[in-house]
Amino acid sequence: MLIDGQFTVAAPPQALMRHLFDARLMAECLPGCEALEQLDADRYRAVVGVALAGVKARFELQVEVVRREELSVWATTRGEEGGNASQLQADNRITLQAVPEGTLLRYESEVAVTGRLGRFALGMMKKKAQALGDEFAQNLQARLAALEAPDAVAPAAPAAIEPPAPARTAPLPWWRVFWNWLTGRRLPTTGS
Amino acid sequence: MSSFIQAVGASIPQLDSDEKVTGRAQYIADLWRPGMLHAAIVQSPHAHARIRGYDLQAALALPGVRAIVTGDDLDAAHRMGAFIKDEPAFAKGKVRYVGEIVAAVAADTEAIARAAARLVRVDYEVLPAALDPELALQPGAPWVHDDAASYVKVFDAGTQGNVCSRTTLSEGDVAAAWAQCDVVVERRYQTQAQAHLSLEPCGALAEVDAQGRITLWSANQSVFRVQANVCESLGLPMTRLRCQTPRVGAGFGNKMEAHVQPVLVRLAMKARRTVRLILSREEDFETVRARHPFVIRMKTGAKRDGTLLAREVELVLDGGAYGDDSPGVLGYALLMNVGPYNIPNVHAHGQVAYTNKMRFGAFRGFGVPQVTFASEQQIDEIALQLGLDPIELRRRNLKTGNAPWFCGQQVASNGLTQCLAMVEHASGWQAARAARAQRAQGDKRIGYGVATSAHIGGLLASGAIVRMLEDGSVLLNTGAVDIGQGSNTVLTQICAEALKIAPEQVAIASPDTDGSPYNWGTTASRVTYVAGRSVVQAAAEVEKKIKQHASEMLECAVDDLELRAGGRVGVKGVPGRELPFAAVSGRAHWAAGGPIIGSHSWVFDQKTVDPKRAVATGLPFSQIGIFSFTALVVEVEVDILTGKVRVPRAWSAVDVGRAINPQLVTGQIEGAFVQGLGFALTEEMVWDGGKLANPTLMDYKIPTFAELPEVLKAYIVESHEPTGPFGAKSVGEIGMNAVAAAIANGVADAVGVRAERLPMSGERILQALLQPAGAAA
Amino acid sequence: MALTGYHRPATVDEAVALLAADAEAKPIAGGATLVAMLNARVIEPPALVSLAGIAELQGLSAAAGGGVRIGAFTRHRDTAASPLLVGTLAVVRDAAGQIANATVRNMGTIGGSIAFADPGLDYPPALVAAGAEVEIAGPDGRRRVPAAGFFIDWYTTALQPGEIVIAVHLPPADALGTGLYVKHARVAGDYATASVAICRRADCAVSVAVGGCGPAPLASAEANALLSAGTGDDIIARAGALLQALADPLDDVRGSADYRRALIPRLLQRALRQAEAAPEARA
Amino acid sequence: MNLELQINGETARVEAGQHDTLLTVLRDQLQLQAAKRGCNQGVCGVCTVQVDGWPARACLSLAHGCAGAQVRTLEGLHHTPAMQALQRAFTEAGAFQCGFCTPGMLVAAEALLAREPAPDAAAVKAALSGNLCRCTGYLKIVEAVQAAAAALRQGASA
Repeated sequence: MLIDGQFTVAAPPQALMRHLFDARLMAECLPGCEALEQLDADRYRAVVGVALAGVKARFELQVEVVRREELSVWATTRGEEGGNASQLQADNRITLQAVPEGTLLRYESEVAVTGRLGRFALGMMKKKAQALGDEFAQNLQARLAALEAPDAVAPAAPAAIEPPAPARTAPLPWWRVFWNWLTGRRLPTTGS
Repeated sequence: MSSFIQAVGASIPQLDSDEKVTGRAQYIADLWRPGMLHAAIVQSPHAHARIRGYDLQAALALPGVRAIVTGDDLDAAHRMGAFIKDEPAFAKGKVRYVGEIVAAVAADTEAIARAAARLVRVDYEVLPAALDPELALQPGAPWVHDDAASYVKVFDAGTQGNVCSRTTLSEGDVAAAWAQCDVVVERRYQTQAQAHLSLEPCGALAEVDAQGRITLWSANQSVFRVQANVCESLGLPMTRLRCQTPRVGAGFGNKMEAHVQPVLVRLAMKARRTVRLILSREEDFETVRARHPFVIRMKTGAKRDGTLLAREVELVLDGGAYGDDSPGVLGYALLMNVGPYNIPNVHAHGQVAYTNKMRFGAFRGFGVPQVTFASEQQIDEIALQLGLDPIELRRRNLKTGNAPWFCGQQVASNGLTQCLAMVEHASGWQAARAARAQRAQGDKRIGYGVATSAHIGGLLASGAIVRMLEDGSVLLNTGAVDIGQGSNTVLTQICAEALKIAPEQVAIASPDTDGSPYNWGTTASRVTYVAGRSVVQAAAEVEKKIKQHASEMLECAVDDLELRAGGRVGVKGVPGRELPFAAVSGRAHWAAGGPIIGSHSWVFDQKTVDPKRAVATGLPFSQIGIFSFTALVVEVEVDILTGKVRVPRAWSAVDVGRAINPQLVTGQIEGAFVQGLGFALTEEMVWDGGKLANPTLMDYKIPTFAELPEVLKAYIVESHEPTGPFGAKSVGEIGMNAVAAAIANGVADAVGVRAERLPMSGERILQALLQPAGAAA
Repeated sequence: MALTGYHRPATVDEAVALLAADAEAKPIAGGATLVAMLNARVIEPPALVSLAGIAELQGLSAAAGGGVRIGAFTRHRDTAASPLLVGTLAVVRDAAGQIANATVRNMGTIGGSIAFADPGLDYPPALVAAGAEVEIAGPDGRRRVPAAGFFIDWYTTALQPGEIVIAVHLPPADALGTGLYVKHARVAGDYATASVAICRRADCAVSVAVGGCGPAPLASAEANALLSAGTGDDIIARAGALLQALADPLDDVRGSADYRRALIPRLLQRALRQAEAAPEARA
Repeated sequence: MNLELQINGETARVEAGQHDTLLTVLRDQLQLQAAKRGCNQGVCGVCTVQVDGWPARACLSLAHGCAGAQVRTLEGLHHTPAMQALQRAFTEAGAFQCGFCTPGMLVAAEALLAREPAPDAAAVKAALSGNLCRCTGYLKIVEAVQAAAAALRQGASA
């Protein structure tokens, strides 16, 4: 399934591009990321927890930057659920474009989940994947904005940016509520 | 007078009825053996990837795990395939679709086996995948097989790159004919992958004896194809494998060629133990096979008076990762695309594309439901454009009598005219169509659709052995697997009729490659016709031997003897002078001549393509069988609020030559109709990238009791096939062929929407209804 | 303390205490959904707490104030046949009768169904249209939540960890009104592609809710007000547009998001016309 | 053996984990194999048994959840007049082909006839709506159930 989206950051493309070369930064923006370990310059191992309809899963993923161009970067995500009950693979691409407000960042990811979680509820999986994509974009936007802000101090962890949602009312965007419910807790990323 | 009740033409219940209504019928998952191990499979998560290696350490360390097989246990030289030897027993070197079997585990319990399967680590190098058949045929597409051209071919049909096969059939001069047409219809159609969905998931059980000889039980449609496929893919001599069958929980083409048998046999050989493997429903969906998706470009032209003049068709079939039956489906679909009409100028061309999806293969109709969906709609469109009644236009162009088929194959019996008249009359066609507006209520619109089709039953080799037991009763052995359609019952009736005994006097042997004569399989609507012919011939030999004995015992000439009802042989015209079969058989066993055994085997050898009238390249079906015909009328109700289509009434007539067992025949017609209803309206396998997205019964929907039409009439037409056993032809598939087409014509009649895609889901119909008039769905 | 195995408490308090013992323990009612998930190994809870033995959760009863109480463990079969669900409340009976198939209706329960909160379920829109309240018990005691606030998101309800559904409370029926449920599915027994539940009082006050078209049933006070004032095609179109604007449907094998959106005003029209046509026939 | 069940009128002692279904216990431990495994998801109906007289999915019933209930499989229903009439009618009407769905159909139909002596076609279809058949097209099954009902009524009035 294809998930995609875009957002703008108030900084020029060239300034952002060097961050996108940073596989670690990309991996850190993965939603639900519980652990992160650098394998080499382009490869990271990440542990990501997801949950849906009472189903909880923890994926061990390898994120690898596989190609870079002036304003585009390609990365692959490959991995499996603990116990190999499900497998996940994603081919991701991020492209930057200069716009008057700064940079328009577009992302596209072709995601496939096979195994126990891949057999059910395709429509829900799409929603879920798009929610994860939105979350990733939000994290990335926050990180990039923080890194490029003139008065940037230590960037906050992405999870801290959103206030915790009250659970019993639903005026928030659905995915936000959903997300809070799904993850339950959010661990800070730990470096290698 | 005579105690003999005529066996042929009697609706006797299936022979295994008692087993089935008491729950004692044993299917593959009901078989147990002492000390039996249980197997589980490991499936590919990738549509296309090279296998770099396996890590089995963790899996083997699990207590209770007895053996694991991977591609390393296969010899790359051994591959199977009905047409192209392109398929390993399971993935070797590469995986070519999501869900493909890459390894299997044998363990003390199913739970341990499944747990261990998850611990098997496979190192993949992911490759770009070819997922769309039309794109797969474009230059630059990733190749599913590195060197398909080099594979051994049983029949070569231009295999190269992602072209699995290509075939062209033509007659007359199509290019010149278009100028003479007053009306021409041209469209592009797409049909979907349909799952066979036999309710029994596939499975197998293999026992290895101390000599290393293997006995394999499996859910199958042919013990002989199982034997051939397993031995070919594993490089075993055929003498090492004995194949048998329990009761089979239906097959619609899915259990004809191999499914899990090769991997299971390899696993049992490695474990040197009895192992059973039963697929889950999801695994069955993902790994067995399904109906080919077709892209059909079709053009048909006619003269103002309705005379059909020209047809051009181009097909692209999604073959999936392995050839399987695809080249055959293509050749057959091209041969049948014209339908039962006289069209003097026809050009039919098609290709099968290899893609990184599960293999597509034989499924009831073998490509005909797909091309009929297009063809019968074009015939309808021509009728409407010319202001002719659709049935009348068909009647004007129908093949009748002995008119040969496209490319020249002979037709010896043809009851199509009666089929059409029957459904026209039964449905009240003229009046019903005239009154359809009155029948429409509220948001519902009513329409009527008609379609015709033909099907060929026969093909390849069959045999029969009829052996008389000492007491005069008879053991029949044909090797044909009864997959539930009732062939054991029908062949028993044929045998009983031939020997003028009651069906209870005949026992039928269970198929066994050690003891049965060869039968290619329960497929191609063939068992009644081909095995039935062998049974008649083998029984005739028995009759001859009975009479030889009797002539000596009664001291008369052989020619003066006749078989009498109830298992006796007597002198013609002399009522008292007769012997029971028991007396004859007793003499044969103990005194003279030896036990009475009749046997027969044959292979169908009637030529399909007449070189004087047709040009064929690639892989036309060269020798097929005999033609059955059908006509179908449906009443269709379209809900214009939701687009949902329903079929309240249907009338289906089939020319079966002769109904050996009318109740089993109508069972086939009704069952095929409802399966066709699913194909037409709701069933569709959906892929998300390379992954099958709906491999569950929750998401993949077949018709239920609620979708059964309130009126479903099955009519038998008997044209008496001169070559058939007691005049019989075939019925297994034909009832499916015209269903989607007739419903599509009914939808067009109801709401003016032409269907170009299957299934005709509510969504597609509503979408078309919301477009400007004349839009297609 | 970690809870394992299968437990069958006799009271709500016992059930709540068991569930409080281990966050991974799952309550099980009829099992129609949960066991399918267990079979597919998509969930593997260490402990199951069956609600089958709790008398308080069983059956339908007339409430003192004129409403109807449906115990959480009431099977769909019993709800679909209940003589208590008349007039406007027939919407719940009608929805219950269209769940899956007869055999599953023998097993599934209203509490299990709404706690699962699949977007294609039949009860949620019916309960929202009927103005039901869901009674919940948990470690902090009991509370009631309006159905409209119970279904929060995809597979997400107001249930907090350790809480279970005790009952569904329906307001007094308008016996002269009509309640019905219009479901569109690919074949009988499938989850709804889209559905509309409607209650129409004898005074023409209308309450509708849409199923299958978003994370929770769609309902709009404005749409209800429009439809209560008149039921012309233009009004249905306007009310339908209001509900469409709330939709956020899935894109799946049952239909695309666009198709589901398109069905909303269409099924609304059907539901309303049926409600107008034969109120007594549905009662 | 950690669980006692009432199966076909007898007490059966079985060993079952909390995730084990009735179907698994019936087939793997009690060798009662009339109920089949078709989808393991509650859709196809080939595992249908009766629990306290009502058709239920053995694949969706936890073994522990059946404690205290009367479970009947096709093997345990042979003696009922309704089942015998159904078996005869299914045989005579050709209401099965491969037979894989037949045990589930019969068990569901028996429960119907126990409650409704004269079901019309719509009632039969509704009662069996949770049982799929891929061979027969359903028509002969509807006819067989109605024929069995008629035979039972005739037998009762004779």
